Amino acid sequence: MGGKPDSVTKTERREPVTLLEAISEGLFEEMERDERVFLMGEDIGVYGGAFKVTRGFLDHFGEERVIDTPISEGGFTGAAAGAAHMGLRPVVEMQFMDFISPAYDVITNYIATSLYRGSGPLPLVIRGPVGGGNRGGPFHSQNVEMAFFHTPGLKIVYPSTAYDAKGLVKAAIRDDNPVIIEEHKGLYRAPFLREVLPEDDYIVPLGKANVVREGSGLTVVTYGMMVHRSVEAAEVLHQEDGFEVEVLDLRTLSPLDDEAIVESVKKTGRLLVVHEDTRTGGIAGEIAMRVSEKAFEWLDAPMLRVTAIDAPVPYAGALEDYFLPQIEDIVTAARYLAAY
Amino acid sequence: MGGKPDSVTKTERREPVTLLEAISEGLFEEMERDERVFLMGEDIGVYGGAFKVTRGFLDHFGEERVIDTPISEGGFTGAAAGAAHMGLRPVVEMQFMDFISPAYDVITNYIATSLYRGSGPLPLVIRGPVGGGNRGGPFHSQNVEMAFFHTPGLKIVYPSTAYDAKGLVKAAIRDDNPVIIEEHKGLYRAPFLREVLPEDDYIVPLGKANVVREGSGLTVVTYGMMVHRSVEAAEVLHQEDGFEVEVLDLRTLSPLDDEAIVESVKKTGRLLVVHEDTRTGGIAGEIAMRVSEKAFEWLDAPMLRVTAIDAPVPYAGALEDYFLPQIEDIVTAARYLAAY
Amino acid sequence: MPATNSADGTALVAGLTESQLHELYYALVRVRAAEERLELLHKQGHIGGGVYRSLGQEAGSVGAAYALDRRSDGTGDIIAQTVRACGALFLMGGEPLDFFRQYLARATGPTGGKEANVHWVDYRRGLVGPVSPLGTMVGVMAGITLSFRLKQEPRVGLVFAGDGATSTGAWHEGLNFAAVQRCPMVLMVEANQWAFSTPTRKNTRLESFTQKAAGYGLHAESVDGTDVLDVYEGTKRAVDRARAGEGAGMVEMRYYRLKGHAQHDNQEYVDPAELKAWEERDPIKRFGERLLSEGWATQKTLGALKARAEVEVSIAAEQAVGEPIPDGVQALDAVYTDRGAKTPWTRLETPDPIQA
Amino acid sequence: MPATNSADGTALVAGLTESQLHELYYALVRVRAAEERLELLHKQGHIGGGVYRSLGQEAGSVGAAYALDRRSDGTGDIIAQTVRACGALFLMGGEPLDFFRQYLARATGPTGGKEANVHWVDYRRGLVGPVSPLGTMVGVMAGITLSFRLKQEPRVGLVFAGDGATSTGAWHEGLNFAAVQRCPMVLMVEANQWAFSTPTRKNTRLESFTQKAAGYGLHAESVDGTDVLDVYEGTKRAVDRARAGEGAGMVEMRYYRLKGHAQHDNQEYVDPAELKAWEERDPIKRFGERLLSEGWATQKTLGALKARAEVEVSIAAEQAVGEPIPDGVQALDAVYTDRGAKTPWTRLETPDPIQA
Ligand SMILES: Cc1ncc(C[n+]2csc(CCOP(=O)(O)OP(=O)(O)O)c2C)c(N)n1
Ligand SMILES: Cc1ncc(C[n+]2csc(CCOP(=O)(O)OP(=O)(O)O)c2C)c(N)n1
Ligand SMILES: [Mg+2]
Ligand SMILES: [Mg+2]
Repeated sequence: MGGKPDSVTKTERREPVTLLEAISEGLFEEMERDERVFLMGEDIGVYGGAFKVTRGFLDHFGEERVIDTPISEGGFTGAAAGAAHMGLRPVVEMQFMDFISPAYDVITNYIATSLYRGSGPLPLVIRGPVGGGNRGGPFHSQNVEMAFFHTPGLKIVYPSTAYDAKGLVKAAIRDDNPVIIEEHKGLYRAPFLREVLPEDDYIVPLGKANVVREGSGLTVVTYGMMVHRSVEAAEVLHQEDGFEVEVLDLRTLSPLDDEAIVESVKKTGRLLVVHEDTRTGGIAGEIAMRVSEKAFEWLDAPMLRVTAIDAPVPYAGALEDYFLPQIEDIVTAARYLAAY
Repeated sequence: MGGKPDSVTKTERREPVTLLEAISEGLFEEMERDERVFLMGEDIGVYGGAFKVTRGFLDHFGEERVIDTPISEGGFTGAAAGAAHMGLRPVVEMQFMDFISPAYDVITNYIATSLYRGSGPLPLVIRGPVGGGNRGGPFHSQNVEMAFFHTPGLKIVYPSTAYDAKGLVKAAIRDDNPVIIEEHKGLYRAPFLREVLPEDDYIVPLGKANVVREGSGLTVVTYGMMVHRSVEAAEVLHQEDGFEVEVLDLRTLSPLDDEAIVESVKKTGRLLVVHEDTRTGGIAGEIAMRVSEKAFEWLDAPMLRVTAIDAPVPYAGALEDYFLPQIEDIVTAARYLAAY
Repeated sequence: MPATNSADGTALVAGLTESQLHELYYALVRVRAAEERLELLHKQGHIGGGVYRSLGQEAGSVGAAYALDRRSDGTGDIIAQTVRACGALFLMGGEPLDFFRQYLARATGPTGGKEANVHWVDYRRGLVGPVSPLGTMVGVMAGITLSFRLKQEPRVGLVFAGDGATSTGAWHEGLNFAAVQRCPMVLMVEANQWAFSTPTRKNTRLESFTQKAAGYGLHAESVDGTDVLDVYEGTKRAVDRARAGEGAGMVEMRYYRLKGHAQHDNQEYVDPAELKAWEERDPIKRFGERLLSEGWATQKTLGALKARAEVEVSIAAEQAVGEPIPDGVQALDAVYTDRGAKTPWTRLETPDPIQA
Repeated sequence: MPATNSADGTALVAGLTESQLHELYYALVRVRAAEERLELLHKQGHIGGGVYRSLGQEAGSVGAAYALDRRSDGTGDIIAQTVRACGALFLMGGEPLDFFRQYLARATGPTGGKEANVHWVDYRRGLVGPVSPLGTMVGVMAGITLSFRLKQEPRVGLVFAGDGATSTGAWHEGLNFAAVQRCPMVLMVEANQWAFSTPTRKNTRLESFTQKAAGYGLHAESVDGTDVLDVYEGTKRAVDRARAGEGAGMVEMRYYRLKGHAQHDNQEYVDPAELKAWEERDPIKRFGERLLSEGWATQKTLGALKARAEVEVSIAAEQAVGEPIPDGVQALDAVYTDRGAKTPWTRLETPDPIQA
């Protein structure tokens, strides 16, 4: 077997890693730690995956632990479930998360219900690239959280930093429940996210949000790419308005860390949810309902949201930019709430 | 060809019809009116469908307009889309709506995006039985609205009365967009829903909610089976508490009639959403967000919800009853809000 | 116990000894007795959900499972049963008691009332109950048997699926995965000529399901599903190949669904003459007659086996009827390994969501 | 125009006249020129999304589409193209100009920048562009051609799909539907031996895709995908059968993907010797040499055809480059026939959601 691929030794060498490399390291370390962990997906072997997350893994771990599958997301996800029944811990890659759709049936009906139906815990990770801004058009740009958020039994993770990505991947693989990990393509190699990670075997626990910026005037609840847009907006508001925005990065979407949300809203009295996903039926709704249930008396202004528009993701740059939530949208909404 | 089946001549004969018969009549009349309308699904021909909605249709309309398909929800839904491209107006039956899952990919990625992708309007109806209370277990009891509510381009309809069912089915078939119709099994033959329908060719427009009970103390937004539980709860509150609940039946879930919701909430100052579907990620969230956006200042109490618990639908009667929202839950929630 | 010759005698047919043949007969009459009892319980109003029979198909499931290495410690072969493969379920070690508990939604049953009928799982006995969406279990079994190959365990997995289920995408993707990955899996096509009310010719245009096997590069057997020995032998060949590392295979069992799809279906759509012809080929009658005519069993033995099966089934049914149903609140359990669902706040003593 | 003998000459080969053979050659060199130009535009930074080539597969798509009844009034045959069937797209009447507009995301393109590459639809010319999820178009084309049968129109539909796509459930369900419903559909299997970096043996265990056809009860042809005449003849047989009411069919086109999956793929994983061998079988070179050696064309004619194609392509590319991109706000249009998406309130002049 080949040695460790360079792409997973940066932390050892105390070099900064991108979010993508952090994911590679997380996967690699878990495979080293636990021989029950194995990978399946399209073109993950020789090619190393469409985004090269598993580059070099085939050489190191061999064909039995890095399995190139036929193009059949439903079939190989079902097979992953079967392998998990028998004590293995499969990690499945969707080439683009948009292509998780053919596996919708097996994920929601079979995998999510396994424990409840008495067929045992189902440790299984499904991961892959999501998100827009890459001119990928309607089928290479989707965010898929709302296809699964509604289904009891699933966990959903959406990291926004290299540190979190590695820690969440490792926690997801160790979790005894099925976990979906959404990895934003626009963050994969974003230079500003490069960081030197701790050398120790850390995890980031599932289900815990993270306050990435403290503030007392407004709570922005967000995740993924929008964490960074929100922080930039917060910076503008700090500079130009002297208004302090608290930015909460959910990190895990399901289960939702409503305690953290409620705690922050109780402090600021104002809530803005920002998500890249389309508006209607997005996660902002659930968050609003929970805050209404648990912190209504603390609200000093309407709960609002900044999101993509209710449309498929268009291809052309100008259309996609219009489609996606922009920093100015967040600033506008925050100013509106500040003045409320 | 055979004559009109008895089950679709009751209105002609001025006899009361069940919700199921109302649907049959709606389908039948549209097929008579417009020869482009045809049906596809499993066992809809000789057998007349698992719930006999299309009993006698095969004899009357023949094999070319009542097509028994192989067990392949994705395949025949895709085929329906193709036929719609060529000017036909297919109506597809899912034997149980739970089995729409294998068609999730083609519905969300192909059908919902057709117009946007420049491939033209896609008049297509997907209908079938949903809902719990029948001891159907996890795969014959689901409500599927939240699998599709999030997808721009789809409409979703969920009737609660015979009158609405017929009118919505007819409106859906005439609509130029893909429409999903959820038909609650528990309402199909419910005796209390039998009514004599108008003889004229009426429709119930998509996108319009209906105030089924007026009241000034609390707005209950609901749909499907829960309309009736909510009305019963309202009756209890009227009798025992002298508290007047307004019950709004959404009828169409997508597009959501937020005007009607907001209008009612502005009157009552209190909102309770009741849905049979599971809690997290249910439609209550979107409603709460919209009300917060548009009527925050009118709210005198937290927006709350009564829903099924976050679990698969269990089989045993006692478990399923616990799982489902009950009248007492609505009464309890309403009393809490009344006293707030 | 591997289904090879037992120590107590010589092989009479298909490599099976007299006691093994009697065991097969017992398995056949037991599943029939269990399902007849089930029907009765249904008529008596004990059962909330759907009730399914495998009448006419018992030899298929019994013969197939008999070809397996059946153990109860989680190291043997494994099956994914269907409602038409109830005979296999019992033969693997699934208890008639649990069968009744499942249908009766008893708290004591393997799923505690959360799931119904044969939808239950017992990895130790090699049972992986299905979900309803058809075709799903083919992919799942592909993965189960992939793990056998990866872990170099000499185990085989049998996945039962109806002829109607062959039309599903899940079936195709699962079978292709198993073929490409050379999984030790055998797909049992239950070719009972109906999918609910839909005849096979409306589900596919081919003549025999073995024609499908070629499209996946698979070896296939076609067996007379009303002849328990033919099923046993054909399945055994396929299972042996799979165990020997030759990859996945397929067995088509040709028979006929003699009852409606479920209790609520009176199968008006079936041609009575065709039904009659197939009723003549009742697998239990056929096997019984063969046992007698070859001198492998006496009328008395068969009568005793049947009586024993009926007693076993009867005791199980009565016990299940007397057992408790679950507490509603158990609906909350086991949604995640680390948490269940939340109790609705409207059912708490202090119905205050702000304090909840 | 039906692709039978034209009036201006006698058939030379495969029932085709000299001018038809030249037309075929023109179609081949045009698609190659268009894609080469596309690559250039990509290198120049004009294109945001993925860029695909059909190098080595041009004869497949051109030969196939040439077997169709091609019209521009919505009454002819219909295809669902893929990125590897660009030659068919043009032959059906899809404009190189629209091709460039699509890749360049121009407002003037058939999807106004909402979709990319060959994903466009023109029912009048018989073009139904695909979506990305593989296999989907098989079911869609089954339905399109079902409508031909129901309306008794003598039309045929051709759906192109890669060899990798054969593994999808959508492919299986769609093809089976077409088979059972005897739809006048022909499935063109683009057997280019790769699915991205995955070789065929990891997608299926069979030797030839015609083996899959049997599993659906379908007639199948296998053609040399580098020989435009062989493709034409094989497809024509399948199309004729379909038009004659004999139901669906399949044609396997055997060839090789000579470039990476898309521009970003340098196909390191391909054996250079294998690639070299297939490069020798360049379909344009082969057809050109045949035309010359048989005396069906002169070097000069071929040169002129190529030059004409290059000019046509060049004009189209330049025009497209000069055209406008869409206005962002157009992202709101056409979500429903009766309404678009809402403008984000943060972009309105009065950013007051309560008033909005
Ligand atoms: C994906 C899916 N669609 C529809 C159904 C509803 N359904 C349950 S059983 C059945 C017929 C199954 O026929 P077959 O596979 O031949 O099995 P058999 O009942 O004949 O044993 C159908 C359509 C289902 N369970 N799953
Ligand atoms: C359902 C689905 N899964 C994954 C992909 C990503 N993907 C795009 S093209 C491709 C390879 C396709 O191979 P093949 O069908 O042989 O076509 P070719 O590119 O060789 O023409 C893959 C995996 C997809 N488009 N759809
Ligand atoms: Mg069957
Ligand atoms: Mg290919």
